[in-house]
Amino acid sequence: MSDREPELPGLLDGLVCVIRRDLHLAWRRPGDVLNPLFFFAIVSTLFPLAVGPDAEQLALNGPGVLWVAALLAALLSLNSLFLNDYEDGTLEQLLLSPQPLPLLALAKAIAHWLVSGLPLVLVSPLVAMSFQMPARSTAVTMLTLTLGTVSLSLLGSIGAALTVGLNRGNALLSLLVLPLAMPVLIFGARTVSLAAAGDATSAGVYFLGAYCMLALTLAPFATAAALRISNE
Amino acid sequence: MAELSGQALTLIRGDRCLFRGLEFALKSGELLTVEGPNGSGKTTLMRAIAGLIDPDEGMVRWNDTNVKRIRQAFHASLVWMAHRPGFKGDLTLIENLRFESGLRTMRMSMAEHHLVRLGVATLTDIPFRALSAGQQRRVALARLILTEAPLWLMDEPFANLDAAGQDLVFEVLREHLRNGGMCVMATHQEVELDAPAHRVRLQ
Amino acid sequence: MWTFLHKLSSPPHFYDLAAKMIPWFAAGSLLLIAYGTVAGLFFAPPDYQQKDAFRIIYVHVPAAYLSMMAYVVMAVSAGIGLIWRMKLAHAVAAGAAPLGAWFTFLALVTGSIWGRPMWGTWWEWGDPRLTSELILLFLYFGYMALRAAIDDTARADRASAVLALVGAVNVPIIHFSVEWWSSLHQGPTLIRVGGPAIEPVMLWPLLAMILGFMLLFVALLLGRVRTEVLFRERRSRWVRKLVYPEETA
Amino acid sequence: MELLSMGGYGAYVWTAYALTFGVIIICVAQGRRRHRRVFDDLRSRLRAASERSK
Repeated sequence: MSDREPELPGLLDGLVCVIRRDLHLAWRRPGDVLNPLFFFAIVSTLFPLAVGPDAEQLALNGPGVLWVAALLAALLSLNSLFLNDYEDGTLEQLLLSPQPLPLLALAKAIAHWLVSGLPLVLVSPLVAMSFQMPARSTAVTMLTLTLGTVSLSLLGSIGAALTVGLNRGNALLSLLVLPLAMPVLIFGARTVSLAAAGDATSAGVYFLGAYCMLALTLAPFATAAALRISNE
Repeated sequence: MAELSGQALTLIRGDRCLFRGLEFALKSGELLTVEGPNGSGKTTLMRAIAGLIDPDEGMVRWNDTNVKRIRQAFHASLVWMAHRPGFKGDLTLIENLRFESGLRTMRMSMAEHHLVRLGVATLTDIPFRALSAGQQRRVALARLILTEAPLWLMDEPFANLDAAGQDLVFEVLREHLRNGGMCVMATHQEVELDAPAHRVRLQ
Repeated sequence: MWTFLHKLSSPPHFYDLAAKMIPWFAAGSLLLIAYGTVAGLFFAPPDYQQKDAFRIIYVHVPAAYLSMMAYVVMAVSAGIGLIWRMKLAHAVAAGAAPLGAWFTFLALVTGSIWGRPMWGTWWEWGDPRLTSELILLFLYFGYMALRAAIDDTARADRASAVLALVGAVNVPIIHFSVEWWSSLHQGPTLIRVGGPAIEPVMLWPLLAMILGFMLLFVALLLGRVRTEVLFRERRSRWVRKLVYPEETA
Repeated sequence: MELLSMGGYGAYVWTAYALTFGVIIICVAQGRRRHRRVFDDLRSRLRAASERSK
């Protein structure tokens, strides 16, 4: 048995396998999916209560609040992205599997987005409505939030990989990821405001798309390198 | 014939030099035991062999190639069994094994046969976390057997196992070596096997 | 050349060489900064628009230059350390971060002091350069916090190097996005300094200050890297001999 | 006096310069102190070790 090279499962098999497992786990513990969602909803409720019910002001500040809430909600679930796997030893098994690690890191980020980012995108029209934002901005809100949350999951996976296993990794993670996420926030929130005002939005959407592609190509490699370092 | 060797391995952690200029070599059908008191760096050496840690000096070679240059092929040839089980507590035993088979080649058709033999066949439908520590170790053995990898890396395989469980480890190990596999094992227990054995002692 | 580089990367050589180089850089920077300060404060004529407040640029612009230069130095040496496993490069990155943070802080504060008479507020979100400086400061804090959180030096080196490289990819994007953001805002922006239009009497002190700050940065960096090298090589024979000569005597 | 007032902007200009030189002095002092401390720390540790071995 030792002489012949063992046949490997295909590259995509590993990717699909990790995504499927993480979704399965999220299904077993729905709290992981629902917590960021509730957080998002509660922050969005707090805002009108704090600012007052003035419709004009709500509509004006709505995009910004929506985006900050989405950013913080995505961050909330990032800490456990690799931590659970680290604690039960499955991360070690992933690192020692014959699959290319960047691909597995990409799979983890995709699973994170499916579990935490996608639900936010889906409920965002409701929140936007409660902020009295005009209906014409709904499509742009969802599109930019999609691109933005994907970028955040990827960017956040780098931070999560760097801080996995450290004491107080959670606070550190926010400190590392938030400044890097600034362009996403800026372009996301401004583009939604422009859409709400009825202005052209293509510049912001293109930028977010480009940023998302950049993150998609580079972040998995950074995450993989960070995971190897964190597991020394 | 596969071959694993360590050449002039030196590892320094913080202020302490765990080992310097360590050498070892083993071929198919052979066993290498890593011995030493707690804190002597057994686990660190195991992790260095697996490629999780870069040694400060020297290298680990697999079939005469530095494993850093053939990481994927090397990982395809090894299975890792450590303190932490490496299974998801929320998933059942079968779900866990099925996930693994997507990452590396596993003979899932043989799964049932081996689970019966390891005495965990009746536990396939409950979450992994509900199993006792000893049962979890037995499932970890199932991963070793089902994976078609020549090199087994076992860190303290006897921990948490009763006498019958320890005999099981010996039994599957003997079989693996007889089939031309090889094994590196960190332990502070005497290992008596009718196979060629090397040992490394750490201070 | 190659042997020189090889020699330089050997810690004891670097330690001695840096000690010899620091006074020269320090003296150069002292001269340039002294000239720049005196000429900038007293000899350059007041700007026709900003009056005497423009004299703040003689400290603000060099600080802002350095804040970015330090990040480049940090990211490049982190990359070298990560790829070629050069320990000295990691020491350089570790030394550059706190200096960069200090100069970023300085650029922020002096920018804000300059802005007060110009805009009437201490902080103007509409100015893209100040806003990017603020984010840059957070990036430095993140880098230093990550380094401080990891006990093992080798691991801290490599983890923070990954972060520095990710940050280096992001810094231009951050700058660009902040600029785009404030261009929509129509806020007041500072009159651009530099370019060929500026009078030589005003320009020379600025150039002297920039160069002086750079030399100062090099001197400070060499000093910090020496400390890092001393600490990292604490088990080696040459350090033991250096700090405790009685042992071998 | 005229020099000090800087056409009414004296407070801003002088604060900015004072802060700049303050930060430079802090950087220099911090660097020297760190070096001293690491050096002394290593020295006392080595001395303690060598005395113990005697």
